[in-house]
Amino acid sequence: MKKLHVNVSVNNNDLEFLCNPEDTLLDVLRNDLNLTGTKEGCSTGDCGACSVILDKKLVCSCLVLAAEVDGSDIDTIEGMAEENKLHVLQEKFLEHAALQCGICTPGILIAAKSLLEKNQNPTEKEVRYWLAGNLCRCTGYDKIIRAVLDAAREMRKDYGPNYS
Amino acid sequence: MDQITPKTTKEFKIVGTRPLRPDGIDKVTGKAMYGADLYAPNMLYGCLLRINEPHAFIESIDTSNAEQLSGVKSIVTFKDFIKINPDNKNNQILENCIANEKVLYDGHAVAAVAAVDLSTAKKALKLVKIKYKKLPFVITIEDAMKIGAPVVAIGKKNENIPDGYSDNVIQYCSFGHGNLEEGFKAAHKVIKRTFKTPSVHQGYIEPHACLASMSNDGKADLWCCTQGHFNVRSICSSIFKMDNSQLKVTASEIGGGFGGKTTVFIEPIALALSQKSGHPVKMVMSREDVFKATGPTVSSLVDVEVGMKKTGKITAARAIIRYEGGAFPNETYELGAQSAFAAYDLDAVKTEAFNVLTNRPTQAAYRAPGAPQSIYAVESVIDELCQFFNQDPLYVRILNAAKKGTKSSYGPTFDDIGLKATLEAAKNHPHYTSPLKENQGRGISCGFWFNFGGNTCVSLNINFDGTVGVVEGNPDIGGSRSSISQMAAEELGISLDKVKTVIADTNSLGHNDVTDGSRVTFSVGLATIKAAKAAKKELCKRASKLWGIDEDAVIWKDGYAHPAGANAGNQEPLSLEDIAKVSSQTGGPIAGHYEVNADGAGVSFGVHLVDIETDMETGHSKIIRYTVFQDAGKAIHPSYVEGQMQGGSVQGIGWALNEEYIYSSDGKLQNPGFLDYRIPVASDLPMIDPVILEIPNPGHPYGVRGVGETSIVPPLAAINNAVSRATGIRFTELPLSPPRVLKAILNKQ
Amino acid sequence: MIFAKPNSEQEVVSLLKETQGITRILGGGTDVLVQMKSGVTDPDLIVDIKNIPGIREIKKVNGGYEIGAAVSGSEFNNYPGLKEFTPGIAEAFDLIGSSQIQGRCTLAGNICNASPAADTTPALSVSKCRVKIVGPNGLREDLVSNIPIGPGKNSLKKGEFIKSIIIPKRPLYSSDSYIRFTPRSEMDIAVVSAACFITLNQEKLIKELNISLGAVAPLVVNIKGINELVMNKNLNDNLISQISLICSSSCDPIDDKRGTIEFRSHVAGVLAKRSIILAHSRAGEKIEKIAR
Amino acid sequence: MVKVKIWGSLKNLADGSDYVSVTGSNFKEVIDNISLKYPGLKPQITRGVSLAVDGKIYKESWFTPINEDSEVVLMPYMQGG
Repeated sequence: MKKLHVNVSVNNNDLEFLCNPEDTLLDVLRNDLNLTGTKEGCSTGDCGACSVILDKKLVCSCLVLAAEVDGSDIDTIEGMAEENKLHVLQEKFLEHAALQCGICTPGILIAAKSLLEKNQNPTEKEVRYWLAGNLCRCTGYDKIIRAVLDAAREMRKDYGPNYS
Repeated sequence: MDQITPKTTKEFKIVGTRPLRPDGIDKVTGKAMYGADLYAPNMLYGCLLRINEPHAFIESIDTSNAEQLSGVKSIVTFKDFIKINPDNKNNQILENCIANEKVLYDGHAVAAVAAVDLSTAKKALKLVKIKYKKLPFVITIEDAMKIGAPVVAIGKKNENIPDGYSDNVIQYCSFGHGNLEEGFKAAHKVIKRTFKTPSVHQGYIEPHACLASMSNDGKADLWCCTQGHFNVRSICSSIFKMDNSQLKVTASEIGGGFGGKTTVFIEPIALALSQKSGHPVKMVMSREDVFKATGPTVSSLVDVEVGMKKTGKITAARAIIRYEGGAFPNETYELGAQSAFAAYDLDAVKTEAFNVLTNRPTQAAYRAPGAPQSIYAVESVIDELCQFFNQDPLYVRILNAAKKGTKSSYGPTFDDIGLKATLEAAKNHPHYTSPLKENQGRGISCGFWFNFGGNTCVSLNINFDGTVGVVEGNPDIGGSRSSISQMAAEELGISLDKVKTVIADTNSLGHNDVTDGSRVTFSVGLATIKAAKAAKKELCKRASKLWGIDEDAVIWKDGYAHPAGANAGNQEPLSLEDIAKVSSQTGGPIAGHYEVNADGAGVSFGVHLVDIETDMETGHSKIIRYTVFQDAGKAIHPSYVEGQMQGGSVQGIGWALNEEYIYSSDGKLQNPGFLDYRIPVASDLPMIDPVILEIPNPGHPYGVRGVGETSIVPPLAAINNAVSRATGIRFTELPLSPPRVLKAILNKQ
Repeated sequence: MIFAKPNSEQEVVSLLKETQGITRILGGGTDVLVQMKSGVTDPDLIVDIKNIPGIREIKKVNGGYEIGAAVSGSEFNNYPGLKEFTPGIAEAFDLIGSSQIQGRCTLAGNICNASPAADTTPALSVSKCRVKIVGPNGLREDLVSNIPIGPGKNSLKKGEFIKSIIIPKRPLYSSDSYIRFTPRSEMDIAVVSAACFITLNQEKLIKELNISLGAVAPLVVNIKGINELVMNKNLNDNLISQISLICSSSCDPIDDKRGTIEFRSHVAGVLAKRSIILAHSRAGEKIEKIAR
Repeated sequence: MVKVKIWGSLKNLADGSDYVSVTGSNFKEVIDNISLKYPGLKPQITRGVSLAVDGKIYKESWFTPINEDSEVVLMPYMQGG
């Protein structure tokens, strides 16, 4: 079977890989690009652990074919902190103890980042609905929601009301 | 046994604060390595062939075609394993991983393949030919108990089973005291109801995963996500008849467990595939496999009868408990029987429990195993009695609450316990008196869990630069590295950033029990404090050498060695760092160790308050407000204590409202996926308000109690009582899914 | 399996036509990838249509809208004015899956997947939406409600695919709504759903009322005979109860893991009632707004 | 003699009483002597038992001291999740 050649930018790094037509983006990120921060919880789009940002859109990487992403920009959890500076969301998750086992954390951080990029001042309800596709079995979500709301507050303070 | 007086809250500097967790950065940046995140050179992918029949006799397994497929390196069936005693528990564990003569539940594995990639392995599975004969099966407790029912496994029955049941009823126990007949006679009202709860899954987000490498000289390395890698070693080395020392198990970071990762499902298979192929073999379960072949908890059928005086005083109580935990024996029924009435001070109480085999996946422990089901039934009947007498449900619980000196329903007399304080806290909380709107109901339930200690080893090493490494043996499932480091720093009197806690593999530390029974902060904490004390003793000894005084004339205080006593002199106190820096010159490295099979974890009680609004046209119930009160002992890191209380509550909420294993009439699981299993999502919930009561545990130097499990116990009845009050209909079966609730509403109309 | 990402409609048609075996279109992929993973389907050809010019565009056409087949839920809901134009279709589209799924799922996919529980099909049906289909014989149009022909089956012929969805122009005082019932607030499949399209005259008398129910039969149930009942009438409790009863009795549901026959039939009536009230108040607001 | 409360379903396997009395000054001696004196209880003791001594549960520690006036309760072997 002939492999497909795909060019992508992952976390601002230009990369290329070969994949089978049926490989998912998640398979390639984890198995070929060594980016195991993106987790597999279900492979059916029901848990959000594999969330990445694909061309500025939040997606489940288990529901994207690797072959589809040729020419795309992908952001994964590995690119969230800049050099050694954590993203505000990452800081707030630690501060609020918004993770217990941590397996859902990369997906939730990516999803929350994508929310705050389009809505700088979300309500609790908006955060809850936006994150409904990210299952967490440890925390009961309480501290996650608080961390996201606090991060939004902090980011409005740091970058002004119109940051993105 | 040394008598320990717990420190009071005021004395702590680091314990009780909320530092950032030490493994946090790895976990928010994607660096942390979980079960599926390790890759080895020349690695194969293993996967299992599962049969979608609830009960079948395996006539033959033909792997010849699969073996021919290019890229296939090894194939394993039950026959490839060395024969071990069939009564050995580890043999049962193996038979659950891979079927022996019979397929015992829908999804039971029968063969495994390792190949160069996953798609080849999957292709090979399709080439394995299995011939089997379908057998009659049993799924429900009622069916399985009846005489004449298809028998899941013969020869499993204990000696004390009463007559009148099928051979699927394998275990029986009873507990209690007092004269029930008189007690019920003295009641003004006796209510008897039958309750049902479904199987529910632990629902951890990380599927089971491992990477095994076994060489033909019998040495092996295993990397896996587990709640107890020492236990994995015990099980696997027993299955392979290996020396413990030759199997090194390393625990990966673990993506949730809740009891479901206290045993093995794929690890022996991966080892066998590796042994046969000579390659490292990685196995990762699919979500469907996780639902079909791991977990779940027992399903239950429970009769509860409680007698009460109109004053609210309970006069007698009894329960008949029947738990079904799949195709292999388990002990959950005993825990259900012991915990059912643990919250009450009763003169006459009896619980009986039966354990029943069915053609369902083998139960695994789930957070306070056995307690939620029986306590759900008890707390629901007590609430109905409160309603009958128009008595305040918290008043009634306070009136009957177990306290110091109460002879518990399971035998022992309680020492200091915090139930009454927890109930009072609930009664005084603004939630309890806040107004309710139309179609809203407020539910209450008590909860109880034993908490355990168990085998624990800790090494605490003082490095030459004055920093400290704590080596422990329990995977960090929810922030324990932080609480252990805090206790070490507290005891040594140094700052937290000088301490690092690591989790050792099975060759680097003595045996540590599984991360279960809410034991880690209690037991590992205890061992850490004791190891720190041992290190302090050595530090004092070194100081005495440096000062040229008697060892006894040195005391440790706030991170410094001080001369003490009449003739000790006036030497400047020496810090831990001062002593560590010259430890090479004063006798060598300094370390403290502690090894114990800890007891005295201290029982824990919780009370939950919930407000529910039920849509009377659709039967849908929404959680409006939720408050958790728990006697947590000393909270080392309060945020993670709260997290346990919140997380357990939400698992209980899921259990009460939507989660269930749904079987079709042909005995097959209908909803093995997150979509139709329906664990709660963020938008289903309000904030969960935790109220920690710090009633110190006399069995721990800092007063720590187990925390993790109790919080899953009360939600079932609390929600049942809230929906019952909101709708005016008493419910007796979970989940309170909209079709069930609506049906009752329509029947009433 | 072959993966193709052609640049024109014609290439898609010829690939679909010439490939033997199972062919699937990849728009958002949120159904087909799940089916591939679970072994429900093992396609020989996957055609990613997202490179086709215009396939990801929303256009205003003849007072209505034309939605490209690869437009995702979030693109639809963020398109200025569309939510106001058709709140019903917008809320149906928005209810599919999570934020993650919203970045990918498409109307065309939802229609062609032909699930009885599809969220957008009832909402598109009440508004008499059509699809533009490209095939070996050129372009044709059909009503959305004619595309699903059974659970998992659609009426597209070999070589055909949907290129866009037409939401037609609607009368001045009209609006729509979509309500579904799920046990969880999100991440769930409709156990029952109801969509309503209503047109009023200036006196708030009903000129047109369409109701469709989802997940209560193998196909969307378009309730018949309602218009005769409501024509030129004021919406009142009595009328709503009558319609609600008609809806409940028009259901032909099954018992399954997601709900019972009894539950689905009863709740269909409840949701029909709620969707009518919602659409009616939306249409009413338009009258009031213009009056002001 | 140490008086040990046994749980209900063990009653018939002992001598019908809620309690058994054995000699012993620690966990191990007590359970060993129960096995010897009450062979009916032996299968359960082999499967595993814990002891509660004066309200505190000891999972399996053999050398836990037991006094003659201690409240001793035999319990199934404890495990958790």
